[in-house]
Amino acid sequence: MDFNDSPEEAAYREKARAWLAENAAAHRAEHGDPKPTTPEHMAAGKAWQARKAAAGYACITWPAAIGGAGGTPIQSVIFGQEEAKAGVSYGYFTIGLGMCVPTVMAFANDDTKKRFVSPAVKGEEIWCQLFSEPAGGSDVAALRTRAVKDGDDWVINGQKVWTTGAHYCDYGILLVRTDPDVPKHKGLTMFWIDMRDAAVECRPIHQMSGGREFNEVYFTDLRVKDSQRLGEVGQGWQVALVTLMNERLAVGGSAGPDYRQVMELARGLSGANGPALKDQAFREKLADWYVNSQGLKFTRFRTMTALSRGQTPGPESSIGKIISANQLQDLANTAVEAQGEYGILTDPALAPMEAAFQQSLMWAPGLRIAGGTDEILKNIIAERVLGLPGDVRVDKDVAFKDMPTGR
Amino acid sequence: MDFNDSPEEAAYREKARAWLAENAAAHRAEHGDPKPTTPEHMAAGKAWQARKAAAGYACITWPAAIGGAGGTPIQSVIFGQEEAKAGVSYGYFTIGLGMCVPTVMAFANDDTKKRFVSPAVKGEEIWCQLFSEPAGGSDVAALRTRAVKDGDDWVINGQKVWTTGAHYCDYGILLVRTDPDVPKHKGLTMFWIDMRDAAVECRPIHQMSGGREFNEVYFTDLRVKDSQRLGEVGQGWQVALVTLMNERLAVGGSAGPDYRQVMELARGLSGANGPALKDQAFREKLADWYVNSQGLKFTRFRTMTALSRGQTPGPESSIGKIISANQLQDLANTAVEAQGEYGILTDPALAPMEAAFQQSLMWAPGLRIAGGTDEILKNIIAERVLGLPGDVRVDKDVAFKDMPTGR
Amino acid sequence: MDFDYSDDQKFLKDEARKFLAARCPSTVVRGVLDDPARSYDDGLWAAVAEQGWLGAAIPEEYNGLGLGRVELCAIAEELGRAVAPIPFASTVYILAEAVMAHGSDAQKAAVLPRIAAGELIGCLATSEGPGVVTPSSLQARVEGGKLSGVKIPVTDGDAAGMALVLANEGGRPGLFLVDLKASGVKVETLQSLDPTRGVARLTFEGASADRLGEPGQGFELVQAILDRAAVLLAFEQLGGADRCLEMAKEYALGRYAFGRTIAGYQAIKHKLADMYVKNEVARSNAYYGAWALNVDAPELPTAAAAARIAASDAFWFASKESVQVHGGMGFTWDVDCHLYYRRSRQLSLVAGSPKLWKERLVSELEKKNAA
Amino acid sequence: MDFDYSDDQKFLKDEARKFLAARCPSTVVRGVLDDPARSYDDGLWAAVAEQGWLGAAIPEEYNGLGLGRVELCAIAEELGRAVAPIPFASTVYILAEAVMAHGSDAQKAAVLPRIAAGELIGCLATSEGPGVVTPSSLQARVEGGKLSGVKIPVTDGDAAGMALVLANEGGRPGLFLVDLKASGVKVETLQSLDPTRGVARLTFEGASADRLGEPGQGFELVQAILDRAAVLLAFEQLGGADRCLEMAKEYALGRYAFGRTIAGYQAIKHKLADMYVKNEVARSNAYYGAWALNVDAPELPTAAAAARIAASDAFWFASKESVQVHGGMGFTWDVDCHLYYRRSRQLSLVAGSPKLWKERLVSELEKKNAA
Repeated sequence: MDFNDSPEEAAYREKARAWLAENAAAHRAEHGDPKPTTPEHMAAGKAWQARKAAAGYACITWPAAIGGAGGTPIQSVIFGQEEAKAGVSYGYFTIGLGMCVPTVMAFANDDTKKRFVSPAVKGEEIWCQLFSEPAGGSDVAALRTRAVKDGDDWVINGQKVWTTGAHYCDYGILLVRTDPDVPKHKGLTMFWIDMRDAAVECRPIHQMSGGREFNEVYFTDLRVKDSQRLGEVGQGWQVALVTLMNERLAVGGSAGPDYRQVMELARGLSGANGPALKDQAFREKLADWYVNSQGLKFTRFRTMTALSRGQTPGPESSIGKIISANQLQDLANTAVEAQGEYGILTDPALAPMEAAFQQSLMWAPGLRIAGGTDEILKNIIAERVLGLPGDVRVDKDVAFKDMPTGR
Repeated sequence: MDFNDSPEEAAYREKARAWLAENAAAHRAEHGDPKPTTPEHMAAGKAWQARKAAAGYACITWPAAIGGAGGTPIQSVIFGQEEAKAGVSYGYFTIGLGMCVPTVMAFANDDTKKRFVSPAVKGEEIWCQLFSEPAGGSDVAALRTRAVKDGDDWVINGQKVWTTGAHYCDYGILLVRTDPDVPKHKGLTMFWIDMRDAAVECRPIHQMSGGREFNEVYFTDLRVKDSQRLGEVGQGWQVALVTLMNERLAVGGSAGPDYRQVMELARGLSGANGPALKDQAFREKLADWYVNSQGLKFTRFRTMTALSRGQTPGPESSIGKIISANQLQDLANTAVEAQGEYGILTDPALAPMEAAFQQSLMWAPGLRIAGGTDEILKNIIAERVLGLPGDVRVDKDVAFKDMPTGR
Repeated sequence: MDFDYSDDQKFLKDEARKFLAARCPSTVVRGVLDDPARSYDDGLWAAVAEQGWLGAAIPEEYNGLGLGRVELCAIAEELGRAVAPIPFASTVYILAEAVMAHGSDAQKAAVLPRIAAGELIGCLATSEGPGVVTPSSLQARVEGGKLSGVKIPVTDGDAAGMALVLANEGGRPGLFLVDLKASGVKVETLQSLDPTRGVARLTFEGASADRLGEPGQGFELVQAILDRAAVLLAFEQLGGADRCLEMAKEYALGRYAFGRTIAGYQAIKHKLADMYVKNEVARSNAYYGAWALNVDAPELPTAAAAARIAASDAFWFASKESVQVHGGMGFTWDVDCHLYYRRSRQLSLVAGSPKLWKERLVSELEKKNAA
Repeated sequence: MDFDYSDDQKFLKDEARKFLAARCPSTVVRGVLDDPARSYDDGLWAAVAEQGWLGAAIPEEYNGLGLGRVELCAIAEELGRAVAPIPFASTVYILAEAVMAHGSDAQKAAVLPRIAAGELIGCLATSEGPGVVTPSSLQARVEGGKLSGVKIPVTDGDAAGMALVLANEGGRPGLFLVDLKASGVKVETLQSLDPTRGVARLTFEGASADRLGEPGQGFELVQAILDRAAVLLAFEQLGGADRCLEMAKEYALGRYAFGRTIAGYQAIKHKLADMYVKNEVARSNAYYGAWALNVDAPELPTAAAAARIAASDAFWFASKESVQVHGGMGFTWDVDCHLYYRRSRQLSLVAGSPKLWKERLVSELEKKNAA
């Protein structure tokens, strides 16, 4: 029961650190410290990915033959930790290399693999995942985007939603309905598409938090070749499951302020009965947040231990977002309320901690929904971890077109 | 928006008070103050019921012809309030007069009504309700107690559970299965039975709280006449719904300690950081309990207002037990933990408040289950109050004998 | 027992709902939300004035309607349901109520008719920074009838013509009426969590200040004013919470997943049941507050605290879980969920956090239990 | 990264589970529960001693097995799962650990071999009444090596041969080893929420007392002892919480309502998922505590507090919601749910309530943040 690397892990970490020390500095010298969402930031990200690929630090667990390093999952985690410490993490490639390209590798023909894998590893091309739809939500397979065969082409019409990075991506994997006359999971097919096609339109979604980080993507008579198909016609759901299984092991901490920031805030505030930090109710909340945060941190350590031992991690890691998203909402709200009437202010120049609590308060509702709602995650724990029965399914044997729908 | 009686209500209250002042004193002079569960207490209860019946204060809303007073629901509530204040409430007749005898009145033949109604109103005979079974629980209609026709008799075998007062009751209404070959709700029939029959055996249930207030009731070849049937064969579920609809309007407060007692307790205790009552976390809990208790109290006032206006009360009152049972568990636990290691003690001579908190801690789990679990009550609010759909039902059209069962 | 709105009050409430459905659909709320230059909807304000709502509880001698406080509660409930983007609370629940309860005859004559006519918007200026303002932290001061200091934030401060300002005078805290249109006042609009309500920084440099009530009683007066406002705010919160439940229910019924409406899943059903339970607890406590406010009962401090605590809890829960029931749609700007989420925060922050009210409630209970 | 039991430790844990499944089924627990004359199961105690568990962490020179604290945690987890009715915690987590950490060589030699051999049961006597004992409330006192005072309640006090007693000596609080079989000691068994563990009142009238550690350090020593015990108790709580989840799951899968297993209803599924989440948070915090205890890390106070808070929360939630999932059956004496419900209370009360530990945790975090 300790936190030390094994000798092999320590050696790898040492090597990674040395490489990072040198290369992060060189990278920064070239690219400076551009602000996120700027073109300069994207360019820096691509350059960093290319540098990693050249040194065998991109896609560490992939075979060397396709641009990886033939490494272990724990090596990948270790590099990620050191990379984050070195301050050179870029999020652009996570979904493409973690989910999309592995799907391409599993289902595309050799020409397609040859064409796409290497540029993706080197950061030259970025991929997005086009599954979610307005009518889908938690029920992903209820999607309605239609592909109709027309000679050797397919013609696609419909809409995707909440697509991360759609506006900067080059390619995407797209799940569509090719047969509405069979039950919902059986009429789906997967394609790869060119996001620059004129028939593809990205519109940013205006979120309740005020930002526009996600997209709707509309397809109007988009023509794709049958050779862009990934897997068989009607096998799209099986292909999508492979994509989702490839979802990268989440070993990072969650974003946003935590108990430390609230403690810092409370130090300077007066509360109901003297200093806010001396308020016992506030202190008990601090304790609960600390305990949960530590619980998640050490749960990640347990996951890494399984990786380190060459085992498949257990289902412990599925508890993360249920706790962290709800806690962020509660923590942010408590911090805002502790500021009194002043808590209403959102100007970063005025509000304590540059209005981080106010921003988190508006973000947290999205965190509780994105990537699986609280309710879906509890279903997953109940069914996949505890082995309890699934919900009663009325849609298993009904043709998709006959399924009741609402909005 | 006030709490005053209307002039008519005030007049009724005055009359009831005057009668109670005189008669409670006379009753007490005769019967003293016997301890609950003693034969003397039962005798006193019966005598008090007879006295009320003679004066038109038993079954106030029933027609005078059958022993009631032809009064209004609000008069019944007012008398109940004043009776409680006068300290002469006995619980023995609640279920019989509130649920069982109304069912007898609705479904029995004239001879049976003549035989039973009057003795029940006068407190001479006490009734119990025999619906729940081990295999039923939340799903009451899944009961297995079997009645088989034998000439003009029915022969009954099976077991009921959680029967309040079975050991002191004279008669009961019994829901049984007469046809296992039809779907579960369609094969039930209701009878009245003599609880003193040798084929009826009551066994007290040893509860986790240590007490034995409820019973299991076993039937071994119990023979009942077909004339004891209430309603048609196979219509038992419809009869039972009438019984349950007659469930007395709950306008009393809930039992057990509340925020006042915890406040009193904390006054004398030292806590984590000085006196327990000065602990802000403790104070916030006190505030929450107070707000919930007041919320329930004023919700009852709203129910009474509807009665007072001659309306049917809305569904507000269904929120009561969800809040009160959970709050009692939390409150008792908080009070026990506040005592520190000493909180473990259960001797009433040692523990503060005569160990009321420790007792409540062991009772509260039962309150969260009895008369509808938290989960069933939320279903009821969701379905009957908010109009949301029922759960998917797989048992509607399946013969009872073919339904999957567990333990 | 008559613990509910009367038939007349129900009629008034129904009419208010119809009026606001016509005059304050969410497009009107969004008109203020999306335009940084607007801190309230002046068209709606004028219409509300015309309805007589601003003077609903103001005596007829001051050109009000002279109705009771329960009628005002009914209006508040509907304003909350509509997320009305107007400075009604600051003007009516706070300034008008404060002047009626604590003002001199001259002050009443100067303030109340103008409020009833829709000519004067009010605000309460106590905060001077993050956290709770206390006698030892209070900086603003009045000398020779002239006020100096900075109040931040002041809800509706950018729309208001008159402020109630907490300030020291001769070293003792007092409460002062200040004409914001006179000289010595600087008003700056600030960004806030709920852009459908205005928030400002008020800087006073020798502004004329007219004391309300007795000298040295500033904090006690603010508390007494907030006791009254808390009940009325609780009705706004209750109206908002009810609407969140309705929206979540309507959405859930119409949304299908795995072949059936999500309103049939227990996770959703029980969440909506939880909302209902909290809303009913809030309603019952609010009614008690309305009674105490209406008859000026000695129970007002505890009743107001209980009403505010229950209503704050219910609105917060309903507004955040309504987003959750709406799923991804609920997180978009275009769906109305966030209007309620924002307003629930605004209403919890504006007159003392629930935490402060819990402390006040228990202090009152201690006094009562000790007596 | 190696943040889990090692293979050897897992083997030990599996063996412990098998041993307790055979030697401590719930009939054994109920044997103590139902018999007021018994405060623990002496047969199980002897068997546990024979396994070497009492001396698992005691050095070999004192006849222990000399294993690490992580091994002891593994045993504790299994004892918690089995609701073992023996004074293991008082003897091993408290008395043995206290003497190892703070005892003189003579004290170690006198106490540890007897514990390892199963000949000495320990207990901790600090409480003198309801609430928290403080330096100003402490009444027991030692004069000339003789102890007088009343300790109530003392967990396992009726089974113990030796007590650690908090008492003033020359006006300064100290901690003392007291032989309970010697003269001047009166022991009375008391009724408790968890009759499967003994509780007593100890009355001292001139009993011989042998100071442990430095004079004046009584409260600091108790805290240091509880820091160690808290980690081990957290593993007992975790084992109990895991078993509650298992029992609830097994029952739900086998129980049918409305034609299907209740384990398929979201209300039950999500309740069990909530239990799982709390148990995993507790497990991860407990592991960190085990590490800190094992290497005597400076992080022990925060790690122990976090482990105890998470484990207390998890066990309370799992034990009460397991009753709920079992429905009416869960409320009966014959179903085992209440054994866990009772034990969850016993374990939360015995070494300082979660509330006290939260305060301790935040105080430590304040120090750390200030540094």
